[in-house]
Amino acid sequence: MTSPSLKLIVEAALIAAGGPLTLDQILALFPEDERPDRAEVTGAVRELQLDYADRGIEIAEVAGGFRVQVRSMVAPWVARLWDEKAPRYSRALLETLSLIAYRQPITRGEIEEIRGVAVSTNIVKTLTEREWVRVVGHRDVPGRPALYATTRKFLDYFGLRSLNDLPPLAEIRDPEVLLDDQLALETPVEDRFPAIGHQRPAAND
Amino acid sequence: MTSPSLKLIVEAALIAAGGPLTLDQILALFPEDERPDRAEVTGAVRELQLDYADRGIEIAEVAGGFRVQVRSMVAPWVARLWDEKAPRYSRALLETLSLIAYRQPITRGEIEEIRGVAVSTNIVKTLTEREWVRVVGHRDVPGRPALYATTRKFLDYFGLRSLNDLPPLAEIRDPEVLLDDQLALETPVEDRFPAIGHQRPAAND
Amino acid sequence: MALETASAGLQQEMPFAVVQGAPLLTLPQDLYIPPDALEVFLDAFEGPLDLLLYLIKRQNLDILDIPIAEITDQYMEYVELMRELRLDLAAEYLVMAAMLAEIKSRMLLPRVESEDDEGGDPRAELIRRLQEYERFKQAAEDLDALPRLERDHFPVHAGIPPGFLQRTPPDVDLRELLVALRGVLARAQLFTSHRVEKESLSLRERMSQVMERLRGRSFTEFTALFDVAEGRAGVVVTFLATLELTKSSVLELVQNEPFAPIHVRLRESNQESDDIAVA
Repeated sequence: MTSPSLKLIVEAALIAAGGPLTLDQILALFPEDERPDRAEVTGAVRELQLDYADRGIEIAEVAGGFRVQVRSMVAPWVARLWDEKAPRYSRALLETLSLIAYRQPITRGEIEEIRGVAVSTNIVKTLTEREWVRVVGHRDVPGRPALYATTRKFLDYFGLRSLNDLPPLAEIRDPEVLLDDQLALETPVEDRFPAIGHQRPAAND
Repeated sequence: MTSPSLKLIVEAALIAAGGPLTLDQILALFPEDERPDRAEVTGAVRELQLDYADRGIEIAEVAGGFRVQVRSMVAPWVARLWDEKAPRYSRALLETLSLIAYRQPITRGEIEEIRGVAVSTNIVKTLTEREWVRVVGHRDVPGRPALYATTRKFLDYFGLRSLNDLPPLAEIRDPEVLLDDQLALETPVEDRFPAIGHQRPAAND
Repeated sequence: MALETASAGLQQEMPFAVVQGAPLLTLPQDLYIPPDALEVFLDAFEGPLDLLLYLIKRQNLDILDIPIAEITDQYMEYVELMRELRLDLAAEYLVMAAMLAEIKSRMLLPRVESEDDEGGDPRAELIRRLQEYERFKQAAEDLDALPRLERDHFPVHAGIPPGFLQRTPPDVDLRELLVALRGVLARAQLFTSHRVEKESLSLRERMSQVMERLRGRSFTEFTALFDVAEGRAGVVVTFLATLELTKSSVLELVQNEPFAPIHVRLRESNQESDDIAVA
């Protein structure tokens, strides 16, 4: 078998690298005695750039070297590959959010005390990045814990004019109201929270 | 700006995905009212396969869909991009994996019976962590042992489209039939092993 | 004497093991092999079936017609050797030794004339197991030979130019939020020490608003917090929110002298010295 052409190797390496490759990195793919000139490698890259003129990918020159990337023209379609991956929020996140909404301003420690488990940094990060929650101050106690509150965006997202539009706690605590009213959910509530299923009045079945 | 051709989008998506894409995943890149036919997408993939005939990359069909990968011809060069050597797997692991692949669903006990030795917990852990194998149920016998089966990741890793692509298992020759035939022609057993002939009477009890 | 017979059968060209590159052609009856070499040898086998298969193949014998006495003796010698060297021999090897001995003794029985008795060759079960194991030993080799990721195949992944990736966050229904809250409350009630009080949400909201207003400022005049346009209820809520925040160490109320204007500020903006005092 003859050795594949320099261009094929450069192409495969650039596409497989998953990031920019410098000229030196490309040269390092060859054993010393077979190593091409720098000019040959740049030549191969230029040829590939021409080849890609009517393709879905292109070779961009960045500070770190050469990088194969999706052509901007098709990027909006390709970007949807990752759209699908946004997973549903965990129950822990929703519980944390609801506690911030109802008990703001509240510290992480207070949330943990009510939930009985630690609140992961990721949850706080996600809620902050989504701009539903932000730090409005610090409680002036040792450790100066951050106080979290909900934002305007939070209200907008859920179509609320103010927090007063949220159902009062008493209603939420009463399973009957919750089940009969706002929460005519597809899944029966007890399936999601088997631990508290017993609280549901038998009459509801 | 006119919309880019289907082929360009399919190419960019496959090259960007970093793993196999199913037809459905490709179709999902398009808004419903612009969604191409499945046949059009497969057509585009076939065209790309032809285009790549003299390139450093190729499109393979695996269980998870279509995957763009480095052409084997240039793989030895490209492999130098990564410092770590490809992992090697022990015979014990490969034998266990083969048994799960060919005999699924199978319990650990059944694997041990065929291999004649205990299956180490580490092997099961490695196979599970690599997501090549997972528990698909439990056999309804005392102890309810877990039943293992291979995953799509396993197929993708070994470049298979389905379990049918596995190399065929060797035929089993029926010992009963063959033995009976042979024994009829053979000298009496005790003639072949004179050295231990004295044990004969005692063993009969 | 059985050992002698067996070792005669061992004088074949094929080495029974290769230890660190050097083939071992004869069984070491005088124990001239260093123990770690035998450990290597033992490691090379996946178990008793694997060792048996090796012994059979080494002599180009057919699995279907194993000279059981010979193979048994060879097998026993290995096992004995391992035991003498106090190598950690897996129990499976001993179980197999017992099985071989049993087959061997049954083979020595005169063959009964009536064919239906006992159902055939005593080696049958062993042969079945050897064949079955051999298939999967082969299958494992075949699997290992398949071109695979990381070693033979390298999937590609080109980047996306910046600005196109927008991770759409998941949708949340208000009902999901309420169900979650109800879950926490129900759980919190299980621990009687925790109590989530029934509390006016407008008060909570106002607390956040007051904090927001005071953020980044030093002292703010207390009265500036109130918006008379909100009417009586609004003023009361603000007043309660301020008290609540003061109580929970968020706000600080300062009045320099009696009847002077009251000022309010977030305690977090205090000087370092204040922090120490609080701590």
